[in-house]
Amino acid sequence: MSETMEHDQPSESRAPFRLRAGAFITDNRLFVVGCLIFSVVLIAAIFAPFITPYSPSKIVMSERLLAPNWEHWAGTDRFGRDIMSRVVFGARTSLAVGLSVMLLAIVIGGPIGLISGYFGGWVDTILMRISDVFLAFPPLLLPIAITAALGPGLWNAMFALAVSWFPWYARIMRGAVMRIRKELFIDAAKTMGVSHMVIMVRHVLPNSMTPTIVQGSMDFGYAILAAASLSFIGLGVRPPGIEWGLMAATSRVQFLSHYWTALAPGIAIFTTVLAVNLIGDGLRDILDPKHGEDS
Amino acid sequence: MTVPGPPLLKVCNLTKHYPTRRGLVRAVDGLSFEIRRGETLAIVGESGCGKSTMAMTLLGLTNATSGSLSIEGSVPQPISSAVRTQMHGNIAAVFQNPQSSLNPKMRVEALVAEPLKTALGLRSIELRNRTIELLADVGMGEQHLRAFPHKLSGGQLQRVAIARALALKPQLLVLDEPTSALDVSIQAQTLMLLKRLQSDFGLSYLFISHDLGAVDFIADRVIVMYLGKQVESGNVADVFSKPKHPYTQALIDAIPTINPEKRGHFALLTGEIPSPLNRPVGCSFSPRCRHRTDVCCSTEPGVTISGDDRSFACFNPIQDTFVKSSNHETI
Amino acid sequence: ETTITWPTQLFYKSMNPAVVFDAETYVIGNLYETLFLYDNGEIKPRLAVKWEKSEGGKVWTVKLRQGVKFHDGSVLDSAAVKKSFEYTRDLGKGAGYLYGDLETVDTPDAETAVFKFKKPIAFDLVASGQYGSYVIGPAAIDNGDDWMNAGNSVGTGPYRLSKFETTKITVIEKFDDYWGGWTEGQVDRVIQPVVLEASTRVQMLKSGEADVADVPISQLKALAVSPDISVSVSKGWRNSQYHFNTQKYPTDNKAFREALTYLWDHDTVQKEIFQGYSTRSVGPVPASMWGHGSYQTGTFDPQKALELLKASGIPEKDWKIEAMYSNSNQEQIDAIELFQANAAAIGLTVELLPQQSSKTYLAKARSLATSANMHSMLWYPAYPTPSDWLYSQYKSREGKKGAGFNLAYYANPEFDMALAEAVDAEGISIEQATKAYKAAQDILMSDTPAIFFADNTRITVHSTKVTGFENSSNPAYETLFIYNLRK
Amino acid sequence: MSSPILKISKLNVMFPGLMRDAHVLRDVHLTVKQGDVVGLVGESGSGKSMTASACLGLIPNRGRATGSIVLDGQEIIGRPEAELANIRGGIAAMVFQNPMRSLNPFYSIGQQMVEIIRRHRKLGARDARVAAIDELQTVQMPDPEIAFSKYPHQMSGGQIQRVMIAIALACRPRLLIADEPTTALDVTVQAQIISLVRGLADRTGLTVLFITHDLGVVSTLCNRVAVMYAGRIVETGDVGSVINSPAHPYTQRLLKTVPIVGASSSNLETIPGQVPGPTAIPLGCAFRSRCNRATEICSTVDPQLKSVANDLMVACHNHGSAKSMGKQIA
Amino acid sequence: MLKYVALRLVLLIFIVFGVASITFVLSRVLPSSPAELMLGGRPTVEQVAAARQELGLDLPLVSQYFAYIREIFSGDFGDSLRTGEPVLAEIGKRIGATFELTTLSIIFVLLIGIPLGVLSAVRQNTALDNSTRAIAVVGVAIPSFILAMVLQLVFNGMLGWLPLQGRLDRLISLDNPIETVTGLFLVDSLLTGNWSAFQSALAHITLPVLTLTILLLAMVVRITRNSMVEVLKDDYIRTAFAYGLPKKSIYYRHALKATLIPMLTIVGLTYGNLLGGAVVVEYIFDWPGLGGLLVFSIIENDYPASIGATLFLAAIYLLINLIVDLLYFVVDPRLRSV
Ligand SMILES: Nc1ncnc2c1ncn2[C@@H]1O[C@H](COP(=O)(O)OP(=O)(O)OP(=O)(O)O)[C@@H](O)[C@H]1O
Ligand SMILES: Nc1ncnc2c1ncn2[C@@H]1O[C@H](COP(=O)(O)OP(=O)(O)OP(=O)(O)O)[C@@H](O)[C@H]1O
Ligand SMILES: [Mg+2]
Ligand SMILES: [Mg+2]
Repeated sequence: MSETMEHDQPSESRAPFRLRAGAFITDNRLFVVGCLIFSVVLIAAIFAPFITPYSPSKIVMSERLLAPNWEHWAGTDRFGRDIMSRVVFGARTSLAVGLSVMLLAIVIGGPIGLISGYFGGWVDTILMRISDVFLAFPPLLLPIAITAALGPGLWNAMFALAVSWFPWYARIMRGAVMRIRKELFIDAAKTMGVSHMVIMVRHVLPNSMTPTIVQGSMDFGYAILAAASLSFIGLGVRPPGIEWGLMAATSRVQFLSHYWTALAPGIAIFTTVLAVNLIGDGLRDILDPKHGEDS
Repeated sequence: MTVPGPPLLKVCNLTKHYPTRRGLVRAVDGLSFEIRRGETLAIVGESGCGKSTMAMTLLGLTNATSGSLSIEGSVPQPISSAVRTQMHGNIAAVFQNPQSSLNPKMRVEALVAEPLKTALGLRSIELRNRTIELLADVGMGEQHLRAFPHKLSGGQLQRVAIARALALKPQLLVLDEPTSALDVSIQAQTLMLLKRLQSDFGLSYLFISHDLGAVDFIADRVIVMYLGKQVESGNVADVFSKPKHPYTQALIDAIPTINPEKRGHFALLTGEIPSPLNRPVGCSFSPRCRHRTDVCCSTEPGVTISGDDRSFACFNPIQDTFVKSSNHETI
Repeated sequence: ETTITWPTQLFYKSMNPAVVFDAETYVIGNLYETLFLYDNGEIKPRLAVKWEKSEGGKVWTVKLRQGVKFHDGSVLDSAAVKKSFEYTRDLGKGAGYLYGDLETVDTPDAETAVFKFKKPIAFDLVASGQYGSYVIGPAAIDNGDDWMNAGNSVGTGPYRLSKFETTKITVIEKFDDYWGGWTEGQVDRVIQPVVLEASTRVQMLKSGEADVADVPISQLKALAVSPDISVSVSKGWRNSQYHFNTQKYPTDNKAFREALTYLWDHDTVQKEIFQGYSTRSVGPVPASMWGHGSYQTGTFDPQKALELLKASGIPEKDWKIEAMYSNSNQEQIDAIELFQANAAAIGLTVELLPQQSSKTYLAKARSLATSANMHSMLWYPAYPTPSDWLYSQYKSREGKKGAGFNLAYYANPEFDMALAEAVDAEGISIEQATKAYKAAQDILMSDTPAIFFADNTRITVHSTKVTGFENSSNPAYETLFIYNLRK
Repeated sequence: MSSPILKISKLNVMFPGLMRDAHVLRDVHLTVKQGDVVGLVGESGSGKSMTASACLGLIPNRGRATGSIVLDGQEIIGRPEAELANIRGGIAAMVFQNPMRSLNPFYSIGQQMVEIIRRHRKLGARDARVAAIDELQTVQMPDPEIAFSKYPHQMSGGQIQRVMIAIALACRPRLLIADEPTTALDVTVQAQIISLVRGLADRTGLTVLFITHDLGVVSTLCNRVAVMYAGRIVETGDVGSVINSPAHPYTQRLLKTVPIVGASSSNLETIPGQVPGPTAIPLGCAFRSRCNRATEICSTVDPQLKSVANDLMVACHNHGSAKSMGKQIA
Repeated sequence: MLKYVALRLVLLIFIVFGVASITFVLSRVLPSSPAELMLGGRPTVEQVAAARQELGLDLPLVSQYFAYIREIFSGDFGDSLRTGEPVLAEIGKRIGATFELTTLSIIFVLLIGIPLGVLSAVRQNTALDNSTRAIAVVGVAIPSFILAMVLQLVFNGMLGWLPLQGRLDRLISLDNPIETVTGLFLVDSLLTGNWSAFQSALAHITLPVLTLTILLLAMVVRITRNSMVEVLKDDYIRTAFAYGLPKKSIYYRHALKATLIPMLTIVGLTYGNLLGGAVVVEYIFDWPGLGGLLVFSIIENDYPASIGATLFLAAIYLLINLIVDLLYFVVDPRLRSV
């Protein structure tokens, strides 16, 4: 019922970044909360060695499976290692996994989508049918199968996740490019003899990144989740690697009697993914004002 | 205004068919015309009649199905996708919607500089000077250089688009409905600017529009298209004052005008434009035409040339005397 | 009807006694019986009531128990015994190699079987073992492997197989005609579902859903709190070790291997990981078995380890080894992770390659290409003899008869010879054999082929409702003798 | 023929914004009498659609409306939703700009017509069907029976717009509000729609508020006109007098910017500058910066719409002095 | 429409081909030796060679590929290395469990999620909307395994109400087994009047279904709400308001029908996520379905079984999506007439 949107003067709707900070924060409360949480996680990850009271891999057998207490806020695991410290260090792995999976998927999928959407025709058909094949696997299934084939491990898990995610980016990018491709400024550039390459990079790409960025920010979280799931079923990170999913997996043995061994990593995954999701949601509203209008 | 000599561009039998899932769309079907130096040729017709498609083939944005082209009296050669090269880069375009014809992520400076960089290879100071010069030509100042498109009004945007089009010093500017997305008050600014530029630089325009008022104002000659075909062409004043083809007549009559003399006159054409997918047999206009005779429904009318640049495709052309009320329902 | 639920974490791969060579003996030991019973150093009658050896241990004459019936109702006689042993020998699977030297079994009468071997053999010891020596009813042999794996048994034991789905469940039921007879309170049925997850097994015990279960030692404390659950401890011959791969760089370097032994924190392993349910190993053969040696199996001294590493000549960049193990034993996992941490402290990287099942573990460890530098090994003997530790684990691989559990890829002809001598001596006298075994172990120990880290106590966690555990276990048999339990 | 069916007075619509509030409508006054065909013209963003929506109480969520809108004797502003629902369609029916998107693609034309007719006319299903087909006939739909069972995507834009008008008429409203109903259509189809509305008004005395930015349409169709600029009505009056002798400088110059077929002038007047956006309405007269007759008072006082002749109202301080500009049309 | 269906089917075949090819590649790069795994025990060199021959591993890769494709399309997935049974039989035994779990979950997810999403969109920015959106955001961030473990902790460890894992009480499955009619325990036990088995099956399925439902609810609510919000912005909804149609009719007749298309897409997507999620959930709850089969066969390097399970799960997903695609035609009149 806001039929005027399409008639809107561009100068009013397209300048979200000029807004006053205060107004920005109140209007994007969840986004700001997400950013705050995420910065905490990020800072924790970066400065892990300086802020953790214990070494994450220091084994103190006499202190095994201690419940949370003043010395060990999150308790200790079955080697007497401080769970809090491990969770903090685990942030490094998880963030690295999230980031690299996302980037890798974008790096593979983005250009495919760009080329596919820009040229269309049989190029598009071939590239998209190939992506379809990857998309035919239910989520998580392909990464599982790939890591199973390559053998467990952090790198393999990341690669597997990226390989199974790139088609999403190819699709998203393609969709955005197809919309942009119809814009007159592309035709205008063509009539000026600008080469395909330059058009793709300078004109199409900057204008079709938004959905990819939004999706990427979301996937950052899903990648953390998925990597944790892989670790959980024994296909991801292995000891002595410190990763939240692995921490949860190894605590399964004593989870029912020593619940805290899985709780802290669980909460860590949850909060991080939540924060990333909030950021993604916020980004979508901010970068794509049409979407955020009434919601 | 028109410069004598061979026409700048002569297009013969331009045809563009889009094969689609539902059949062949004959968007442009055997269109021939010529544009002389310094002249404005207008193409008018209803939505979907193939105006933009025709422009796109000339601009090399889509491949013509067939047709040939001769430049300044040269030997006609088939229109290829390299039509821009054929034209030696002498063609540029301004599109309907200025908002979407400028990359929103680029500043005005970069937008105008782009063709200078890619085609002319200008750099640094030279580039900047030429950019400023071009903007000045369209009446914009240096203060706009750093602006992003969304900061500019529709009229300003269209000026930037025109400046860009002028960057390569083209002889022919294709203007695809350059004013129809603009507000009335801005439209006038743009039309005036175009007119000025034409006389300053001796440009030729291919002016596409369905606004007969604008066409009447800016064009020298006009082609009326219906369903991918030319139904009538000639000098603007002649065509608009003494239309030969019933469709031209209907088009003129359908335009609501504020001209106090014509107020109240309001002609009505029945039926809708058929889809170019299943073009009627015979004359495409026959189902909507009140002059149609049996022959119209079976045979396609050929082009009749009636001296002084006039031509039309109709079996029953309207006679010179203005006989409106007998043809059309008037309110 | 009394039923015991006993979740197990292991799959049983086969129910053919002639084929099995792994955890299956837990079940099979209740279905089938051996001729003799090894009990605390003595050989006691079981299906055999009398026996004598002749020709220096090459010929053994056995008198069979009368009135013993197989599960299918047929009667145990010498023909059945002959068929069973020859079947095991000819099949050559599992522990079949033990009977490689069996020439014939003569059956002068239904009651008597005469075993003839090419070489002297301690047949009384071998045939009281828990692998390869079960007497299988002729019907089972005739019906074949698949039939047995479909949930059928023809043994003489107190229980018969009533259901078997390898990855899911095994059920055994009371055999009414068991020769030992039945009294009140004995168990009618045992259900053994496969429950891979240790936490689930613990939970099943807690909730009373399970009567007996294997649980990680780390869970014992938490379980012992419950008045309905008790822990029975008994002597066992099981010991734990990590083989060094002596053919894979850098563990092919002896000094390097030696250095690694100084990184093993034995005290912590005994005290914290096994929580006292183990004793320190004295060598490859557990201290409770005859013929064991008493060796210094290592001191925890990272400094010393570092020195040795440096002295080994292996460049520091290659201080990187892989350790492979099967994920089914929590203590072994914990122990190697502890080792990993200790190694990391002095700059040695230990990469862990956990394998989710013993099958994949063995498949990988057995091929040099996919093997690691360290391999976990839990050992208990096929029959009551040191030879099984030494022969199966450390004898050089040679073609078809290669020692399939020699995951140390150990090959020392000198050792092989000493071992062969000892095995042969078994057939003559235990004292002689003991001496020879020690000599062989001396050679082995000097090569540091493994870290010997624990002689394990056998722990059974069970509901207090089930009693009789003290009578139900025998170190010579991994089986829990359900027949002796009461509920 | 003289009772006002719609009387808007001092209508203001604001949208609270992050930086500045958007003042979309500013003191709008408009009276529509029974039987009038009123054209509401103005440039994009001047508030035409907002005015129309306000008449039906359809201000988007965050907007605040003040002032008064009396529609057929009932005050719209502040009326609860439930009562507004009866007015919408019942007393005033609206036809929107984009016909193709104004009908639900999942239901057939008939289904949608019947639902709306039954809502307002308390007819049974069968009677509603008959009424719908009748109405389709009224708007000169060929084969109304077939059209009734068609889905929107099976019809052309002009046909759908006719359906929309049929729906509007079927509710028997006293006022038809048409918001740029022909903008998306081709000229020849536009002509058909205009002729249809014109015919209805002539034959049935329907009152119409016709929104457009095309002065030509207004002069062809309407008998009264209101010109909007930056959220306010700057001139209103009889079509003939406004077109022939516009009183407000904006109207005057606007009329001269439109190229006319046959005018054969080589010059068009232009209005330099641009319309101020609703978030940046300057103090004083909003047209001031573009007006070549602005005086001091224009930069401080916002001129109110006042009656300057019979039936002609203008919002301009310097209206009297500009009378001479009147006869300008070629 | 027929043309479209035909096109879809051709595409489907192509995709199935692709999926099979991917699994082929995966199976051939498996680092461990399948031949030795198949033999188990202590194979000799000759045995391994024979086994390789039997498995066709000695042939050139191209002919292996064609043999593989031929077998797959003739429904022959080989024998499981773990159980020795034909993989197809194994899958057949387990498919019912997965179907029961996922179907029950999707029913709950859709029954709760769609109305909640619609309500949330209709009552934008109310307390209901905000809390629904909060739940949606939160739900997406929970790792499936943590959720499953916490549910186990609460409902089994602490409250002792529900069984920890499995599909049926073991004693019941032995003494009072459910006769197979449909393969769905809940249905079969009711059909055969096996009341105790029904109770047990119900108790066992509760936690896995709860886990999957919570996991996917967030997604469904989110998408439903967003698409409803989009639809409510459409011009024809404005028209409906402008004609004073009752809100109920606008929301539930006009808007909901338009959201059916995105919702169909949701069903397809959800089902995919469900199948993916089921892998972890089945593993944790030891649910004897295809997901569990997949994980365990991967853990055991049982490559015929893992490939069979992968292909089957992918096939189910494709099938669901095909059905969804065809349903578009039923819902959308615009597609029907093309
Ligand atoms: N890529 C395409 N594929 C198929 N058909 C097309 C394509 N592009 C255009 N057409 C069809 O060709 C015909 C002519 O289109 P064109 O855009 O040239 O018309 P136009 O006269 O410019 O109309 P308008 O006034 O609406 O801009 C139309 O029927 C259109 O649907
Ligand atoms: N929901 C809204 N929030 C804020 N501003 C709005 C909203 N809806 C409309 N506006 C603003 O109100 C002003 C008037 O809009 P309106 O749609 O009435 O203009 P119009 O005259 O109908 O223009 P057009 O000819 O383009 O349809 C515009 O500047 C627009 O940006
Ligand atoms: Mg066009
Ligand atoms: Mg509007």
